[in-house]
Amino acid sequence: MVVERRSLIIDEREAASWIRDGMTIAIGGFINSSHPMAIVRQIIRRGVRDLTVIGPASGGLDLDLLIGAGCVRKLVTAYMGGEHYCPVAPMFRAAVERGELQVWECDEGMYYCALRAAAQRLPFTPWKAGIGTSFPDVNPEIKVFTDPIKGEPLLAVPAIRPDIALIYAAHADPYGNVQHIGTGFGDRALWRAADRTIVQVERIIPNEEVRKNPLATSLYGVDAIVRAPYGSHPFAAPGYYIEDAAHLREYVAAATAYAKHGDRGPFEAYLRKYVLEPETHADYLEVIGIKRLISLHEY
Amino acid sequence: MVVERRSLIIDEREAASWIRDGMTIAIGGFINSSHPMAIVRQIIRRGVRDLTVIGPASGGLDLDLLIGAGCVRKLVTAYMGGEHYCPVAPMFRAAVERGELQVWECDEGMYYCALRAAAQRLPFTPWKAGIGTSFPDVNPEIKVFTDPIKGEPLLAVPAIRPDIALIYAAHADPYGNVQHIGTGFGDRALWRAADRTIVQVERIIPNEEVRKNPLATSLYGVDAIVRAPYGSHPFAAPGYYIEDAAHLREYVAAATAYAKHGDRGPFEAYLRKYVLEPETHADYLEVIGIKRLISLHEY
Amino acid sequence: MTRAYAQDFTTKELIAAFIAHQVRDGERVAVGAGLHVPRAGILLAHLLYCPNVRLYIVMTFTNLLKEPRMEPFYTVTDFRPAKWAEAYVLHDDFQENPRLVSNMFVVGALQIDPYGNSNLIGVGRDYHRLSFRGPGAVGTTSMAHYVDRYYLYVQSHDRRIFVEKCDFISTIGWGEGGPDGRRRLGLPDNGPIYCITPLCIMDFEPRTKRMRLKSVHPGVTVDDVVRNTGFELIIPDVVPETEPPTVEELRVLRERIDVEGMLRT
Amino acid sequence: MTRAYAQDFTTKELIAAFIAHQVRDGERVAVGAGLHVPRAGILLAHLLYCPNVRLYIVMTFTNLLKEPRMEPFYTVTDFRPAKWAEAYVLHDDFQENPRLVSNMFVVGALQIDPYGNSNLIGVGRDYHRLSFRGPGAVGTTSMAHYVDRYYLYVQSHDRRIFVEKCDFISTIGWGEGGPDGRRRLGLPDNGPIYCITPLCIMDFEPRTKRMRLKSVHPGVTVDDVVRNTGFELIIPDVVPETEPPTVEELRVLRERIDVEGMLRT
Repeated sequence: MVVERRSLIIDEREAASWIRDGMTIAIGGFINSSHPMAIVRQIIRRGVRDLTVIGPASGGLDLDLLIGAGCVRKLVTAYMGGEHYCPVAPMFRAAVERGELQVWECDEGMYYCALRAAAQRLPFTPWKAGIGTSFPDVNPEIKVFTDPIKGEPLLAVPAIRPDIALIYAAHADPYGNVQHIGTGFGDRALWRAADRTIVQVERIIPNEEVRKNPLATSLYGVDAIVRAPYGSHPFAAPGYYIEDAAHLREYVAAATAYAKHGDRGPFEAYLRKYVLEPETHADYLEVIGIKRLISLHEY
Repeated sequence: MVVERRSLIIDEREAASWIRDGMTIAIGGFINSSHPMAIVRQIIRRGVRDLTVIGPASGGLDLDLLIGAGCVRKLVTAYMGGEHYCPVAPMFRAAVERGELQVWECDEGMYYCALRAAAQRLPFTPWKAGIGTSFPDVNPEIKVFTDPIKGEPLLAVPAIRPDIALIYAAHADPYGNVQHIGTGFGDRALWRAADRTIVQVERIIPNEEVRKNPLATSLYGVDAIVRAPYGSHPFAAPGYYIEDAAHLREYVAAATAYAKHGDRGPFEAYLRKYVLEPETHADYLEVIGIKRLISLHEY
Repeated sequence: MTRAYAQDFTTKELIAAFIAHQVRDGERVAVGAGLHVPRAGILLAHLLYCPNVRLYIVMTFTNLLKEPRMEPFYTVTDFRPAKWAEAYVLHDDFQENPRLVSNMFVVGALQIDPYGNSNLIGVGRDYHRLSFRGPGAVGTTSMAHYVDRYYLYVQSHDRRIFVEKCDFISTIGWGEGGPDGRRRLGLPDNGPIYCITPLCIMDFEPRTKRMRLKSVHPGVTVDDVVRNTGFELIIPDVVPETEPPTVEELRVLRERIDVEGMLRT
Repeated sequence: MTRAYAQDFTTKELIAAFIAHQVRDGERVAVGAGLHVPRAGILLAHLLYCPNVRLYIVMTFTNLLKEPRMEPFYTVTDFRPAKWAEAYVLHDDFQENPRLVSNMFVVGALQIDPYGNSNLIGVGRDYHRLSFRGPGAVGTTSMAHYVDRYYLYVQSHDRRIFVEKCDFISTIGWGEGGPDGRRRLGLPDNGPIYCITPLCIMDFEPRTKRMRLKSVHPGVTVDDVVRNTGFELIIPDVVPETEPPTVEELRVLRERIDVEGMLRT
């Protein structure tokens, strides 16, 4: 009679091996914060192709890197940029303008409609905002219909159901109880919609620690946990570190060389140095250097 | 130049004075816990009539008392009982069987559909569970329709928008930041749907205390706060006291005399003793007695 | 594996053990407060067979392997079992994705028809003049729709409950029956698996989806069941006795789960 | 009350003061990270006129009356301002009831048409071959729909932005104009109130709902505005200068809000 709980901890290689060509995956966080970058870089290393990627409601340069690396066929998000680092994400811009990337055009409200429909196993959920706009034209999956109660025109936003959600959080115990620091942005909506969820965390904490503050448990019963300290770098991690501004500027410069001047060299060099050559997340951190990492703490 | 924050604290009399005949009000908590009873009893004292009452997803004897006191014309909830205290709420049962109370029949899923539609200012939200059941027959406001995306039959659950939500919580600061102990059940859904929200709390806490744990803030920016220690009695209050089992049995016995035998005397006596004769919440607590109250603590 | 069966047990303990065998490890399972027997069965599964079950209790999620004894609780709002919580769950969260609350569900009923359609609304031909107003559907309509497996469970077995036609249907079973009874309604094929009563276990014959006697509890005859059922049950040629709890199951039930002896009455 | 106007201020400071006058006490107001001038304006309103405004900042709610200085933040995900939080807000909560996040909203744009319809999607006739791909709508479509009052705000004023017809519309303004331009679309009547640019403030003429010059900033002529607008603006007979900030407003802006001087560049 075995009566012990099973640890759900895996490493970033195993996590990325769950992702196969053509899947629909969701990646959490928000613009410049809280992305599961150890897993994202490993997906690129594995050369996964034709992904439908559901970003956060507003996506950032983590998705831009995936696009630049050629992993993404279709993107679902309401924004792609880096705020003051760059007004529009460069590889995204380049790929769309060259007709190489399909965008599931939406605003953040419609985005959550699609995720809620998936979570509720409904074909769609309705939304009013967007009537009179171009969204039903540029995203023909969003239909205008007449509501059966009052006869108003509404948008029917169809479900988009992730096969796997990849989430970044501060802490988890080995059994799939996850605790964010801060709000967790829209991560819960991704988790609810997805068939399976992998959460990459800064630290594994004992179950006893989780039980001391169950209010902080943001996701429960996820499918796997990946430990990756500094794993959101170069993006911020609430409670741990701020974004690496110098690194983000380096990335933006490399990607912009392609977006604006068609020169893919700097982006390829970035990819080699920071993604392809380091074999593991730990190797990546060596490339960044501990001095840089410890300079990013939040205070 | 006045630059001070305004306190939102009012007493239960002022709170109940916001409620007028014919309004749609929502009352939070869940079955045997966390009801804003100081306000509920004051509503009965004022003799408010023809209310549409949205209970919690599953309603309890607080609503039964309001029904017995003649305040309610229409009730929105998916359950009316007292768990092991009574399988079906007695005054509810009596009023329905006598054709004196309209029920907006639903299950808990449909219930939240109606509240979400109200919060999102949509005419309806869709739901799949309930296809093939009697709900669209016994609640003709719920319509079966064909979804515009996949052509599936779905229920269209119309919005029900509370004019005022009355919520019970553990703590609030004077500025409308509310902190529940425990989950808060479905109280957030009521707050989101309602035009205005009054929260009755066990204790007022300083704003500094709220800022120490913003994660615990469950509702923000509510319209008014009522302080009423032991204010959920005879129901439970997470973190403070358990339900008063003896009092609930006394109530059930009184109400059952009417439901089963048509004898309204015991219920009227209950009403007089515990609701009509005490002029304030403090008077009510005097009737219950401090010995009884302090015997109910949770441990 | 030879199982050492217990000799001396109550019907409630028997049913708890039967329910325990329905639980699968790693799943989420809602543990109600009101239905003591299903609650005991789920906890029994957890302690003996399913260490990774995620228990939904009083709107928290937890794991109770390390609890030597489960103290009883009688209401879904009793906050004391929340001391075990690993996570708090808002009640409205359940509606966002009911499968995140539970993969299986137990549905009670005032009336059940031959196809497992059931009623918690009330009894009476006219909805506006009910002879008995029931408590309402609670979350049964939605939970039964979303979970992988649902079970009908009643605490008595008589002709008022098992009727040819429910006055109202609050939770759909196999619809009007037949191999595609649910699909004809546009529903997935996850109708009720078993109907569990103090007399017997019933399942649904695959072709007609009509209720069929599966096993009778010790001391109950097939005729007892037939006499107390208001519609024609499918009766197989051989009807076994319901499998008893093992010695180990009964020990864990009595020592760790049902310490107050509610299942022994 | 006589107002003591400041003499020496930048256009950004002028606009911040204008925006400050749009805020109403007790309301919820979203404070963005990227648009420094509207952010400064809202904080100015809070410190001087609206002590009970509920500020939505980096997905928290707070009140900053007791903060001697607002430290700047540049991203909506900067967790450091969360030290002020009275409440955390999940981002997806906004979609449950956008009015619980903000009663007013500021919308940026790549293109704006005469009726205040605006575009953040991209520039180009063919959506599948854009000449410039924009960042996307963010939450503007939904927020503008739900709030009581929304404002168009752009950081430059030229004929690429102010166009006869947007290539795409991501946020609906007054539709095709006319007194019932929005109602004809089945929408409530809460189109944009003002369009705020580095040259001027524009409103919408009530009958046609076409953009109309309301005031020009100091040093700007009506002709400057006309020359840089790609459609015909309604020009009233008298066009005043935009009301300058008061001495007090400028002092609070510089000493407590814009300590880094971003509005002075």
